Amino acid sequence: MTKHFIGERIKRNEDPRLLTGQALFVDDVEIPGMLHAAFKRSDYAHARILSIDVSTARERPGVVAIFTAQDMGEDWMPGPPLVSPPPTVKDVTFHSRRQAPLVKDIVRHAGETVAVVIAENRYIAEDAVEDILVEYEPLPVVTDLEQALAPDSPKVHDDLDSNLAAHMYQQKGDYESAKARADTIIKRRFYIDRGAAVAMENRGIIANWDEKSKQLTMWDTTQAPIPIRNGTAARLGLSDSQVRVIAPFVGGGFGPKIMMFYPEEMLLPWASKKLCRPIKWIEDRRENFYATTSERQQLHDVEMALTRDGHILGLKDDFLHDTGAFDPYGLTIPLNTQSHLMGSYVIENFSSNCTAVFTNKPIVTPVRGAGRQQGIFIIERMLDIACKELGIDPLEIRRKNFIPPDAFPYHNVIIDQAFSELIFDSGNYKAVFKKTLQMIDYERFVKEEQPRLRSKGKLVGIAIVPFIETTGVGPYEGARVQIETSGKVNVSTGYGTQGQGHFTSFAQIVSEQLGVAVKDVHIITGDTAEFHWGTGSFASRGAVVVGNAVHAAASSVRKKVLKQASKVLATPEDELELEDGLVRVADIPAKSISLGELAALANPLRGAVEPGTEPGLEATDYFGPQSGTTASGCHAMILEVDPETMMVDIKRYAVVEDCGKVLNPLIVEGQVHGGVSMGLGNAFYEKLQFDENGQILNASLADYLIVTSFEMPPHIETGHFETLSPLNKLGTKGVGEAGAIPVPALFAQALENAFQGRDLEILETPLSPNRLFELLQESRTTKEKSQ
Amino acid sequence: MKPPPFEYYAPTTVEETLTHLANHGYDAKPLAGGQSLIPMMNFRLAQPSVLVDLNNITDLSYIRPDGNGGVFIGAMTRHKKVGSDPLIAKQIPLVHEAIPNIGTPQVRTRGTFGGSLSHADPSAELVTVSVTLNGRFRVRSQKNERWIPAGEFFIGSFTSALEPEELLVEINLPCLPERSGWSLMEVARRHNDFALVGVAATVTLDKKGNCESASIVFLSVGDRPMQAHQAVGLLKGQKPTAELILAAAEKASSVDIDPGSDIHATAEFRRHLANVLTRRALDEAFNRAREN
Amino acid sequence: MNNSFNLSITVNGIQYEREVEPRLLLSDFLRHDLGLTGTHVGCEHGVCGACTILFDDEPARSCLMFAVTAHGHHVTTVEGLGSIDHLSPLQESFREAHGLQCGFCTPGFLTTLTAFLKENPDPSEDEIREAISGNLCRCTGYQHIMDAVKLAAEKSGN
Amino acid sequence: MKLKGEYTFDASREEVWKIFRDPDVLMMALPGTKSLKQIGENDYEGELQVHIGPIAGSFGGKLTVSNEVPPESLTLTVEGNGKIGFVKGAGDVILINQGDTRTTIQYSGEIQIGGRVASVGQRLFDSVSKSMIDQGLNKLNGILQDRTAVHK
Repeated sequence: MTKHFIGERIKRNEDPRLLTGQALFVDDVEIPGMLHAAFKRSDYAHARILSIDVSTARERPGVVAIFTAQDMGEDWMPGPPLVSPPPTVKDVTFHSRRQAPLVKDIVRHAGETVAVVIAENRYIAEDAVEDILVEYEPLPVVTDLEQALAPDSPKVHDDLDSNLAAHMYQQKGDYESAKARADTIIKRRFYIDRGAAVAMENRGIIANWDEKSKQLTMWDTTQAPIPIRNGTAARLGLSDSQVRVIAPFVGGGFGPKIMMFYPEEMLLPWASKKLCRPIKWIEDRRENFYATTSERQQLHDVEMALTRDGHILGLKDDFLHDTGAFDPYGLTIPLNTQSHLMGSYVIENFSSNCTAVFTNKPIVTPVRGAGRQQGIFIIERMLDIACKELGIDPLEIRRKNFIPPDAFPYHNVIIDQAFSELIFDSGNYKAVFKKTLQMIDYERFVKEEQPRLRSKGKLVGIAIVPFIETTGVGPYEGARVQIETSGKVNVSTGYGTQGQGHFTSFAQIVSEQLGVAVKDVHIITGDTAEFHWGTGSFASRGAVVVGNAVHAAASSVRKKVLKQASKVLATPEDELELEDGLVRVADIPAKSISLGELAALANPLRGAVEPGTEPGLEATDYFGPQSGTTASGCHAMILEVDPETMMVDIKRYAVVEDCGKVLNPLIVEGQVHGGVSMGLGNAFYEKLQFDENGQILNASLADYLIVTSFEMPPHIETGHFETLSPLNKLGTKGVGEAGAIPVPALFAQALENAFQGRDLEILETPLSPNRLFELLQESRTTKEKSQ
Repeated sequence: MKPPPFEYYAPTTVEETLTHLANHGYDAKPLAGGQSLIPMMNFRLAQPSVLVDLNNITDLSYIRPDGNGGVFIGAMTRHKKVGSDPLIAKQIPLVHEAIPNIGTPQVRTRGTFGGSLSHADPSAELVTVSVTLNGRFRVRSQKNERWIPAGEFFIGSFTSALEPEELLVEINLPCLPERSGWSLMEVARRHNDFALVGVAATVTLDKKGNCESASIVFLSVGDRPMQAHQAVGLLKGQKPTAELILAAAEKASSVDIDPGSDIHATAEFRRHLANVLTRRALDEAFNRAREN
Repeated sequence: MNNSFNLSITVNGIQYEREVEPRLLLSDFLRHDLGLTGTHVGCEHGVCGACTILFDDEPARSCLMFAVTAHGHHVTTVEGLGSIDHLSPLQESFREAHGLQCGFCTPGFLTTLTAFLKENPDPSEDEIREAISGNLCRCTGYQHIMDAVKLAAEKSGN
Repeated sequence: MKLKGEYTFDASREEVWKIFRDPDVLMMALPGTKSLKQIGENDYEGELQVHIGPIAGSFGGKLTVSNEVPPESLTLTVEGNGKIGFVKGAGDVILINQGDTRTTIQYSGEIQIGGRVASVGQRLFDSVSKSMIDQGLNKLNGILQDRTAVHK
C-alpha cells in the first residue's frame, strides 16, 4: 500500500527561504559595476513631443548615459504583436498597435517612456530625470469609450479611421427567433470600471551583457521567461543560446507581469549591450499605476429573453471594451468575457458584438479574472433583475437554468481565448450550488435571522452566485524530471512562478509517482538555462498544463526505475513498489534498492549500456491540451450596511470550489482567499480614477484602495467539490483566478437584498459608499417622480 | 521614488535646533517622526534643501501633569507612547481615543504629537482634537517664546502659525470639567485611511442637566479644523434633547463646514456624513456627560 | 550637495560603520549597503508595510526613515528573526498555516507580529486584525495570516 | 477640479478692477509669485514658487486676461509647467458693486492638474487651492486698503 501525496495538506517547500529573507527577488540581485535606470515619463496622456532637452541632465555627476528614441536608430520601433486575433472567429477586425521602448513623436497615455537615464545609483538617476526638459504640444485626449467611437472624437492613432481597435461578433443559435418566442425581454446597460493588479512587488529588470562571453543575462519579474528570452534574442539579433532569462521569486503576478514586451523590457537589454554594463531598473509604486497594465473597463448593452417561468431563451450582449492606447495582447480579455456571459447556464441562443476601443489610457492586458469577472457580473445581474421582474426566487431561476450534470462535455459553440470551441468539460453546478447554500445556511438566514435583525433596524443582506472559469488552456508546457545519485529529485520547467506554490504542488505530483518525500523534490522554475520550452503563467493553467507535464515526465522516470530495479532485484516489475526513496519487493521489504543507487547504476563510468538506453533516470515530457478545462464554483455572502454612512461589513462568506482533483487543499484555499480579496476590491474599493485628461488621480497605495485585514470577512469558509476533468490524467482544473470572478456580482446581489424595498438596482462596479449613497438618492427621487 | 538631496543637521538640543532654523529660514524643515514629510519627499512633492532632524533631542519626549488636571506633552512624544499613557487615558480621554485612528501601528511608533500638529493636515486627528480641547502650543525661536492657542494655530491647509524659524516644543491640553462628555466619530474608506469626515465633540452639562458649553470640530471638511460655532450656539443653555441634537447636527453640517469634493467623496456626501456623525458624536458625548 | 555622514548602527546584533548620504532611505541602506535583502520595498510611501523593520524593537517603516536617523540605534530585520534551519515559532506558524504565498509582504508581517506577540502574547481576533492592518498582502486575503498568528500565540502559550 | 467662490473687498469696484489689471499687484497677491511680466496687452509671463507646508514646486507659466468688461468682469486663463506637474485653468471673475466702499467678486472656473502632483496629491488639492485663493484675496484686500488709506 503506497503512500499518497496528491490531495494532502502539505507544507510548502519554498516557505523557509521566503520566511527568512533568503529568497532571491529581482531587486536582490547585486552585480559589481551595476548601473541604475530611471525613466522620464510623459505627464500628458496625449501630446506631440516638440523637443527633449537632456543637456542639464547629462552634466549631472554620476549620470552615465541618457537615451531618447532619437538615440536608438531603428531600435526604437515597437515589437511584434504578442497575441494575434482569433483566426477561428469569422470576419474579425483587428488593428494592431504596439508600445515602443521610447516614444519618438506622440505620447498616447500618461506615463509613456520618453527618455531613460542610466546613472551610478537610482537616486542620481531620479535627480537627472527631473533635469530633463520635454516640450510638448498637448493634443485632445479621449478616455470615454462611447466618446472614443464618436465621429468627432480625437484619435489615439491618427493613421486609423477611428479609435476602433477591434470588432468581433460571436453567436450561438439564433437570438432573434428566441426573442420572438419570449414572454419577457429584459434590457439593461452595465458599466464596469478599471482596476489595477497591484502585486506587492513592482516590476523589475536587470540586464547584464557580458562583452567577453557575448552572453546576455536578464533577471525579470516576468510571468513568461521563455517568450522574453526568445523575443529579446530576436530584437538584439542574438541566438536564443546567447540569452538567459531568469524569473526568480516574483512577488505576485496577477496577469500584468506577462505583458511582453514592456518598454523597459525592450530597453534595458539594449542599453546594457550598448554600454557593456549591468543595468538595474526597479519600477516604483507610482510608475506601477501608469507603466504596468490594468484592466476591466467595459460598457455592456444587454438583452435577455425569458419565458414567464424564468427559462432563459436567449442572451444578447453588445459591449465596448477599453484596450487603452495599444493592444499588444489581442482579444484575450473580450474573448473571456464572451466565454463567460452564458455563465453556468443552458443558453441556446446567444449573440455578442464586441468592439475594442483605443483610449488615451495605459495599456490593458489580463488581470486576475481577465474578462471573466465582467461576463459573470452581467449574466448574474441579469438573472437577479429577471427574478424581480418575473417575481421568481433567485435560487429557483438559477436551478432552472443550470447546465445539468449529464450534459458534459457541454458545447457552447463560440470560440474561447484558446481559439478553440468553448466546451465545458465537466462539472456539477447544481450540487456545488446546493453545498454552498448549506454552508451559508441560506434557508435559516432568510426565514429567521434576517427578519429578526431587520426588526432591530439592522440592514442585512444575503447573496449567492455560481460561476464558471475557463482554465488550463494550451498551447503546452513541459518539464524534465531527474533522479540524482543522492536520491533527491530535480524537476525543471520553463514556467514562471509568482507565489502559487509550484515548488510544492509539482513536487507532490512527483512524489506520488516516485515515492520520495516532497521535501526531496527540488523544483526549478523560470530559468531559461534550465528548461528551453514553455509559454507562461496565465489563464489559471499551472496545475493543469505544467502539472500534467510533470506527471507525464515523472511517470516515464518511474517506468525507467522499475525496469532497472527489476533487473537489479531480479523481480518482475509488477511486484515492485516505490516508497520512502526505495524500490522494494512488495512482500519482502528487506529486498530493496535506493533510487540514488539506481541513478548511479544508470550512469556508469565503465562498461557498456545497452544500445538505445538513455543515461540516468531522467525524462522530459510535455502536455498540450486540445482545449481548456472549465472549473466552476459558487460564492455566498452575508453583509450588513450602515444605512446612514453606507459602510459595509461582511459578516459571513462561503465558497465551494470545483477545480477537479485538488493537489493541495491548503494551496487551493489560499488561492481562493486571495481571489476573494481582489474581487472585493473590484466590488467596493478598487477603481483607477482617470480624469478627462487621462491623468490617474490615485496613483498611490494611499488613494488606490486595496483591502486590508479589516475589509475582509472575518472568515471565508471553503468547501471543495471534485468533478475530475476528463481532459488530463490528473483530472485537475485551474483555480488561480476563480476567487475573484463572482465577487462583484455577489456583492451587488447582497446589497440589493439588504436594501430590499428601496428599489436599488446595481448596474455598475466598483461601487463605493459615496456611489451607493448617490444610487439610493436617485432611486428615491425616481420613486417620488413616479408617485 | 527616491528623495531629493538635502543638507542634514542632527542637533541634540532645542537651542541648537533653533540656531539651524534661524540660519536657514524657509529652506529648512524640521524632521520629527517623518511619517508625513518623508512620503512627500519620496514623491518629490516636498524638496526641503535643509533637514533639521529632531530625533536626537531626548528632552522633548514626555507627558506630565500641568497641575490643573491637564497635561504637558513634549513635541517629540511618539503617538504610541501617548496612546498607552495612563495619565492621558484618565485625564484626556479624547486624545486616548484619537490615537488608534492615526495611520497604522507602524506609523504610530514613529509619528510624534508635535510633528502631526506642525504638519497642519486638515485631516489629522490630533489637529482637530487639540482644537476641540482648546489646547495651546508652546513655540520657540532663537529670539523668543510664545504660547499659541490651538484655535489660532491652524491657518490653512498644511499651513500653521509657525514662522520658519520657530519650533513647536510643547503642547498643553486641559482636562474637561466635571459633567463633561466627549466623542470622536469618523468614517474612512478603509480602517487606516484618512477619514472622509470626522468630528470631535466635547460637551459640559450644568447642574440642571442643560448644555453649559460644547465644542464641535471637524476634520477633512475644509482647509483647517472646522469649528461648528453655530451648532454650538444652538446647544448652549439648552436641554440636550434628541430634537436639539438633530438640529445642531443639521446646522453644523449645512452651515459650519465647507467640504470639498475629491476622488473619495463628494461635498454633498461629506455634508451628509457630517450630519450623521455629529448626531452620533453628540449623543455619545451627552451620554458620557450624564455618567460623569 | 553630497555631504556624507558617518553612520554607526547595530543590525541583527552586528554593529556596522558606514558612510552614507543623508537622503539614503533606511530601507535602501539595509538592502543595498548591508545586503540584507529580506526587507522588501513595496511602495516607498509608508502604506504597504513590506519594509517594516524593528527599530529599537518597535515596528517601523524603513522606507519612511533616513539611514542617518538610525545612527546609534539597533535594528532587527527578518534575517534576524530566524534561519532556514531554525525558524522562529512565528515563522513556523506562517508555514503551517500557509500564511504566505509570493512571500514579498511576509518579512513586514513577521517583524510587525514579532513585536506584537511580545507585547500581546494572547491576542484576540480583533487585536490581530488591528496589528496587521498596516501591512498589505495581495495573495492571501489575510485569513491564513490570521490563522498563523493564532497558531503562534497558542504555541507560545503552552 | 472646479473652483468656485466669493469674496468681498472693502473698496469700490473701480479700485478692485484696477488692481486686477495691475501685474505688480497681482504678483504680490498670487502666493509665491517670483516674477510676473507683461508680454502682451493681456498676456503675462511669470514664475510661481508654490509653497504650502512641506509641498513645494516652482511653475513657469502664462496668465492671460480676456473677455474684459471693465469694471464688471473678466476671464483669467493660466497655464503652468513645473517639475511636479502642470496646471491649466480658466476662471471667470465678476465684480459686484456693494456701495462705494464694498465690492464682492464671484469667481468660478475649472482647473486641470497633471503629472506627479495630480497622481499622488489628490487629497490635498481642494483644501490647498482654497487656502491659496483665500491667502491671495486677503493679501489683495490688504493692499487695497493701504492704497485707499493713502488716497485719503
